[in-house]
Amino acid sequence: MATQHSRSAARLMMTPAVVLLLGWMLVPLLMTLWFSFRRYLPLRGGDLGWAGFDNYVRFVTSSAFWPSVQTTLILVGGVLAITIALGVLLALLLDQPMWGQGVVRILVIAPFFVMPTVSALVWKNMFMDPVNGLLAHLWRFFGAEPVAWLTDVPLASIVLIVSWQWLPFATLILLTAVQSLDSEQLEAAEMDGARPLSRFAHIILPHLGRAITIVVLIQTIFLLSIFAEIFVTTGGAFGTRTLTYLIFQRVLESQNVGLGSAGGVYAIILANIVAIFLMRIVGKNLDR
Amino acid sequence: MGQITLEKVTKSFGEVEVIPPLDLTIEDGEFCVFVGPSGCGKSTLLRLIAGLEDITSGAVRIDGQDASDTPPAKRGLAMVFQSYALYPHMSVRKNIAFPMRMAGIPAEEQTRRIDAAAKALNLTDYLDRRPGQLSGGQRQRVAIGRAIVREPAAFLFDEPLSNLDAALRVGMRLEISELHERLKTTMIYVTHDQVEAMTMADKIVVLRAGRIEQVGSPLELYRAPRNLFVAGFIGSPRMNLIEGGVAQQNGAHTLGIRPEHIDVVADGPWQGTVGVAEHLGSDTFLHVHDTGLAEILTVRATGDIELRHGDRVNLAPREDQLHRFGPDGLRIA
Amino acid sequence: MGQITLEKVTKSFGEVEVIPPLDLTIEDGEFCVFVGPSGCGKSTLLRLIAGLEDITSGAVRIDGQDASDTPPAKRGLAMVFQSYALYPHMSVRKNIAFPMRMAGIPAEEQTRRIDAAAKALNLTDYLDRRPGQLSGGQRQRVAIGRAIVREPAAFLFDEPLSNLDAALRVGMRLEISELHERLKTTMIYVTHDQVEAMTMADKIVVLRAGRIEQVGSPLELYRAPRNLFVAGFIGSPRMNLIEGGVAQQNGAHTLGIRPEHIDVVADGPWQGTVGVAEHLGSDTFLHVHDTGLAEILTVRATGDIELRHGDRVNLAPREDQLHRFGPDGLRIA
Amino acid sequence: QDSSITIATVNNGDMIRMQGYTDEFTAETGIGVEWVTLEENVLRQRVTTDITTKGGQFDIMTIGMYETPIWGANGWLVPLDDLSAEYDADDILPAMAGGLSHDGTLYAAPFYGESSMIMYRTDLMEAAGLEMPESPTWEFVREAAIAMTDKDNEIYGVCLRGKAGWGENMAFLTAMSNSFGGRWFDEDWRPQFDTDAWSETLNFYIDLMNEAGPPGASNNGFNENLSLFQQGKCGMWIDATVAASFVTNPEESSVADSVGFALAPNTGLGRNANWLWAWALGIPAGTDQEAEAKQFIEWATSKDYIQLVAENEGWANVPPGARSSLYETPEYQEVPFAEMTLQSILTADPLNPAVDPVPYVGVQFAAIPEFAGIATQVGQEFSAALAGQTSPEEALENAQAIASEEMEAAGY
Amino acid sequence: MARAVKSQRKVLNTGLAWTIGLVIFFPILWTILTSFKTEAEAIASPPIFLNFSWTLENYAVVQERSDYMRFLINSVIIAGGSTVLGVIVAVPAAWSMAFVPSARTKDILLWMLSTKMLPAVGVLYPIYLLFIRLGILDSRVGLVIVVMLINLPIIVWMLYTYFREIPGEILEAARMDGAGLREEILYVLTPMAVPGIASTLLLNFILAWNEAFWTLNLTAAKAAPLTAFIASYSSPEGLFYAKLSAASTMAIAPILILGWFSQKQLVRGLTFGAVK
Ligand SMILES: Nc1ncnc2c1ncn2[C@@H]1O[C@H](COP(=O)(O)OP(=O)(O)OP(=O)(O)O)[C@@H](O)[C@H]1O
Ligand SMILES: Nc1ncnc2c1ncn2[C@@H]1O[C@H](COP(=O)(O)OP(=O)(O)OP(=O)(O)O)[C@@H](O)[C@H]1O
Ligand SMILES: [Mg+2]
Ligand SMILES: [Mg+2]
Repeated sequence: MATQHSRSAARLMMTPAVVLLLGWMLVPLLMTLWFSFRRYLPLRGGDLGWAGFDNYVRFVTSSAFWPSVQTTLILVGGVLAITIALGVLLALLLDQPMWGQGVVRILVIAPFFVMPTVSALVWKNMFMDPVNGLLAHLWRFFGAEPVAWLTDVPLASIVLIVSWQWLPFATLILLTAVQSLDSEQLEAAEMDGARPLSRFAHIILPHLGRAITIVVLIQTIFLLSIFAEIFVTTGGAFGTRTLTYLIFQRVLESQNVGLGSAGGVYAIILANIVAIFLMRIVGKNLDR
Repeated sequence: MGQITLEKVTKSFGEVEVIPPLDLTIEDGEFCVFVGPSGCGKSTLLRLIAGLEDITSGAVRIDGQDASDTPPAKRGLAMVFQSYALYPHMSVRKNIAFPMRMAGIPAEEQTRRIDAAAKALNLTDYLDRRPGQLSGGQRQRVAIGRAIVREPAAFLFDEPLSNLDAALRVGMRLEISELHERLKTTMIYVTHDQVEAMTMADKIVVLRAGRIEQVGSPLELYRAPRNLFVAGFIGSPRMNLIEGGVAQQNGAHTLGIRPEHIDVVADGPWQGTVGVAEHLGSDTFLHVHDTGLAEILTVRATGDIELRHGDRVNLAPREDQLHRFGPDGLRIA
Repeated sequence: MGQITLEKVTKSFGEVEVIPPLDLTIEDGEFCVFVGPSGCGKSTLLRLIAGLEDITSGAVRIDGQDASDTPPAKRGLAMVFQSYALYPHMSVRKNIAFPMRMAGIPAEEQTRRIDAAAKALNLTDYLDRRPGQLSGGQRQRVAIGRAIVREPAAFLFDEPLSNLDAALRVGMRLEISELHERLKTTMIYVTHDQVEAMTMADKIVVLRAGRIEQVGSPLELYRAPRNLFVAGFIGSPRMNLIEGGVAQQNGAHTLGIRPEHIDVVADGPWQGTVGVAEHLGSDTFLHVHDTGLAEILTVRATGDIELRHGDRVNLAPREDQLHRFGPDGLRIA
Repeated sequence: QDSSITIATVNNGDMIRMQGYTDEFTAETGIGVEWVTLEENVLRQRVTTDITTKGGQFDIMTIGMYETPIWGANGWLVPLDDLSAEYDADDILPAMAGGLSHDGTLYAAPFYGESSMIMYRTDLMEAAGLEMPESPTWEFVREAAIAMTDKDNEIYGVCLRGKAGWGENMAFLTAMSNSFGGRWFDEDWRPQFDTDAWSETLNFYIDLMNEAGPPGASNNGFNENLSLFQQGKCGMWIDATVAASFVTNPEESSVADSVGFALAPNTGLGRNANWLWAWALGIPAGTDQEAEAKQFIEWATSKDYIQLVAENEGWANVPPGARSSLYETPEYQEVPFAEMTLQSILTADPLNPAVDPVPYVGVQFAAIPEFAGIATQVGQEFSAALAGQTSPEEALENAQAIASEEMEAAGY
Repeated sequence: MARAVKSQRKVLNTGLAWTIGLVIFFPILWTILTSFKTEAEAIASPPIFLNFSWTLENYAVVQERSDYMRFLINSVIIAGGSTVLGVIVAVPAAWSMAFVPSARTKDILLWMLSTKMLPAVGVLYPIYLLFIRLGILDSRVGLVIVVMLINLPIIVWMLYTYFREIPGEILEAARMDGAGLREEILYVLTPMAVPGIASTLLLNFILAWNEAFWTLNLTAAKAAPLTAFIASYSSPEGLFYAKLSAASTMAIAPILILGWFSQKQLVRGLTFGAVK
């Protein structure tokens, strides 16, 4: 395939995308790095000089730091677990013959189109509100005390909302993967005496490995930067403050850009740890 | 034990009847080959026997027992699929072990059988590879290995060699034949390859559109095709079919003569011009035009004959090898 | 015009030298076939000629002109790919027109050539279909049509028939041969199919691991293979190779005899037991064990011989068809 | 139209109403208006980012009493010291003008102002056999709340803010602590969450809410409480005076005809638990539409505008709390909550909010740049305490730690 | 080619799938329903499902309050522009990676993806300052570029997986047929990848449409899209469920409709090479 000519053409054609992304990465990154070493307090008049590693030290030693890392991981992990588990089941179900498959698929896919802000607003006000929310009505209908979702189980509620938004994505990718499974393989397993559960565990699940990895990768990237859902629902209270949200508070609520930038650098480090970890798996799975 | 009997078996997909009522018995230990043009229902028939499709009516008996409602896993049959259907995420060893694992066979017994199968199939060195790291022939053998360890009543093969290249196919063909010699287990084998059918089968079943056209040993079919369809289908290159005057003189509507039964002679009853002459070294295939008998007459001459494009030839059919067919296409005895 | 010369051409992928220095001349109008085992560099060689890969050193000359640095589009060669590589989004007509469109040939001229090609290839009725709506053989013809209209200096074919089923392959093989008869354009054809190589080639190039083992006409290779590799590679079934006493008596380290040159006789110099007997009707292939000569001796008997597994046979080699090879594997003249 | 100005504004009712009258302004002056309407918190971030970076996106920003003095001190706002005579800047209520000025110069014109007060259900109060004094104590409020609570019928004695945020629960709690003798910082800028006053405040608040508050109160802000009250689920609600017009509006409120008003409670220490706030219009320095922007501000915060709204929508719907003259208008005095609103505003003093002296300006906040960040985090601690996730003592300890940490970092 | 499924099984599947589908869809359905209620009906207890007096008043109010069309047009321009621009930049890059792979191809791909991990809030100030410097605050151009950059990695990846499914032989055939690089991409690759490109366009249109951080923070009046429109409804004084629902419905309706009509293409594109 590759001649000298095509290789240099390839390099040339990669250039715009690479240069743009490099710029998009480097310019803000360098500025963030710069700010992170400055006492940059906009409300006090802006850049007040060199701060050394003060911002870094303050950011990690602040009592909010480790809980926020933990919250981030729980949120990402929780949503991944839910969307993948339910996504696999739903994909298997949707792969079965049924009436109105197309319509069901449309119903399932719909949450993916809803803006995060809208979905957070709708869930918060119309479903999770402990007095007027539909879930409260439902609980009362069954004679139970309504749950104050966003107070009593705030992180779980946010995980629920975010999972609702991302379930369609996981389901669709997994569905196409399920459909690509060679039916002869399932038949072979059947001939080999595997019962449905064994077929699922030994044939279907391993086949979905690659698709699951990709769901994990893409969703993680988006989930690490979840913001609107928290902003609208709890505003970071009750232990729902993720690292992203903490940075937001430092930058925009406390108006301490230096500190926030240091946080940003930490977040990049965290994201990269997660990414390297992920890409190890993905890289392996992509090669398969 | 592995006698398989189909009794008035039919199969419809929705409105379409793919298999009209069909009776067939495959004896224990027999190597039975299904051949027929694409879409004639070979795979469907195999899958009905395997239990992967439900029969619409009739009965499938295995060793006399009605198995029509038995699930595939319980029929005691093993199937080798066209795509091999190996489990890509399992090592060869795990692939072969899978049916035993499902049957709950103890680990030592599994190991024993795997080792035996691997030895028999020359797979010992590859037991820890994944299917993706194997060549076509090796995959084929793994698929067979997976079938063998179950010690099935019969093996079902659906075009198992069609994904292999020509050279490998010859080798694998022999291996399967030898396997059959050794195990003496019933085998049902679907193929659309002439040579495979002829060389491997104890019994060939020729299908067309779900109907059985002829059942018999390879040589029966070669020597006495029951009708034009079978005549044309069995033998390579195809039998030459001649209509018109010459046929009538021989008391037939259509006269069939195989390429290998026409000799190039100095002075014969038929003449023509050589079109393409294919020199294989061992044989020469002549495509002869302008004979006035059929558009092209194919002639096989043994060894290498120095004939080129455009040469005139004289041809003589072997009189005892003529096949006569009536206007209905049936053989005239 | 289309003489192609390779001068000390080498090709390495990274560290691996796939083609060691290689010289070869293909004359104008010649039908040259590359054969060799899988991975020996056939495709690579063809792609070097096409310009789809850069040569590492040496020179490719087309009609004497150094074309080593000419991009593929400028070399005036046409290639037919194994997968045909038709443009799925274009109709047959557009597919065939594409190279002319790229060359900026006027529309009327395009139409004229398309119609001519379609007529020659029996594609006239399909010009408005998409490739997806065509059968394998028709696609093959479109690919050839696309190559023809460019009126190239030479055609390059990379296993063009390997995706077709056996029956179609025979037909297409004939069509390509006829095309060559008609156009008299240089053709380079890669295959691993024995029969294709033997029947189509003016000249066969046998490759092993990037090296040329022998160049010659099909019958030269069949009759006088230069070494054991070519002897084993050309001819189907493979030549029997015998070492030891009998070979030494014949003044050779290894003695070769083709299956078709061993006769089953009532009383012959060699004896053995029949293993598998493959009855094709037209021929019978016997795999004979226990001859004391080689593990298995393959024998081809014309017609159908009533021999079964386990029968004892007497065999006689045709003395004039023995091939003698020295300890270095080279033919002893 | 010759020119056009861009105004960032908050999405509350009075502002939305003003947008409806923009055409009149354009017709009068030929100046077009582009609105950027955002939710309060989003608005605050947007305008803050823009003003600190000199982005120049807006010609007028809607800001509050917290931002104005800080921004004014930084020279980011155009001083509004040259407003026309007919505008009558002296008519602005002194408490409002004071909160929107820096060094005596007005930097933003109040569109409306508010304090907080008790809104209560006269019918429930009566049923409980109690009578609301003009200026109740916290003890009375607790007593009344418990008496009115009927959880089976979803009636809760008192609805208070619980949602975390410096403008949400902290506005309320800071004002409440003022009445308990607490303050944010002492004269040396030392945070005061370790004092008894704060401990009493928080414990009282949490006990009260547990006994007589609605479920999920820790997520309730102004909006949630408003809708609870309108649905008749609250006996009392202590919140912004502007709410009065909503709860007495029969179109929205099911209890419109049985609402009474009282001053925010106290503990007899001389401070009531009411705050002071204004949404005001300011002009970022450096805008090239300064004259037009001023023109708009003069129009929107003028007496004429009040008149305009009164004519079209009735006196109850005019923007309250900004001008003295409004409270002298006889028609407005008819409005049931007018008087109590004015009284509440008058009892709040941004310069002396607490019982003890403080180094900062602001009743329910301290007008220093760090405040919003600290208070929001403190608010989250208190909200968690209300939800029962931490004890009040822990919450106060954390609050003290957060505040000390941040103040130290800020160099106080 | 499974066995004929027992119709009992099919009934069960259908019932289960519809139930789950409706549960998942319910929040959206409820929002749409609520948008046609009066405020009082919206918070009625017990909740009213269908027998309320359908009214369009909420839509009228929302429209009066904010000029919906302006936001809509901005959304369309930003989402459409960034997607198209992204594809134009990404096609050559994806071509290179798919057809002239080198040892670093996968690294580059994953690196591109990693640029998406930069926390947006952390770089808000830098980007804001940059935009002021460039004078593209509150301009559609600025947003088109930013949103394009945000989605570029995803676009490249999707196209890459698509292109990899196209046999290289076809491009080689084009080269043999005399096509230059430009013709190869324009006449052969792109048309062959049309389904893939279409689904890439769709998915990224949706992602761009829903991008809420930059579109909110870098716009004021002129370029504000629907994400800014909805930001003014998040917490008005009083909980106006019906109006909130109307505004929400208006914000998601266009993309919902687009998504539904094109879900086949979308689904095909959503594989990210998950299916080999
Ligand atoms: N699940 C199905 N639904 C409907 N028709 C089917 C189904 N499976 C097979 N058929 C039809 O039944 C007929 C027989 O198919 P079958 O696969 O058995 O043919 P075959 O002989 O194996 O052909 P080939 O040589 O191409 O594999 C065909 O006409 C096919 O279209
Ligand atoms: N791009 C490449 N990079 C590295 N090695 C390559 C590349 N292309 C081919 N090779 C190696 O070069 C050798 C020759 O390959 P080539 O495809 O020419 O074989 P071939 O004779 O055409 O085989 P086949 O009959 O299987 O098509 C093989 O060992 C192959 O692995
Ligand atoms: Mg089949
Ligand atoms: Mg090759």
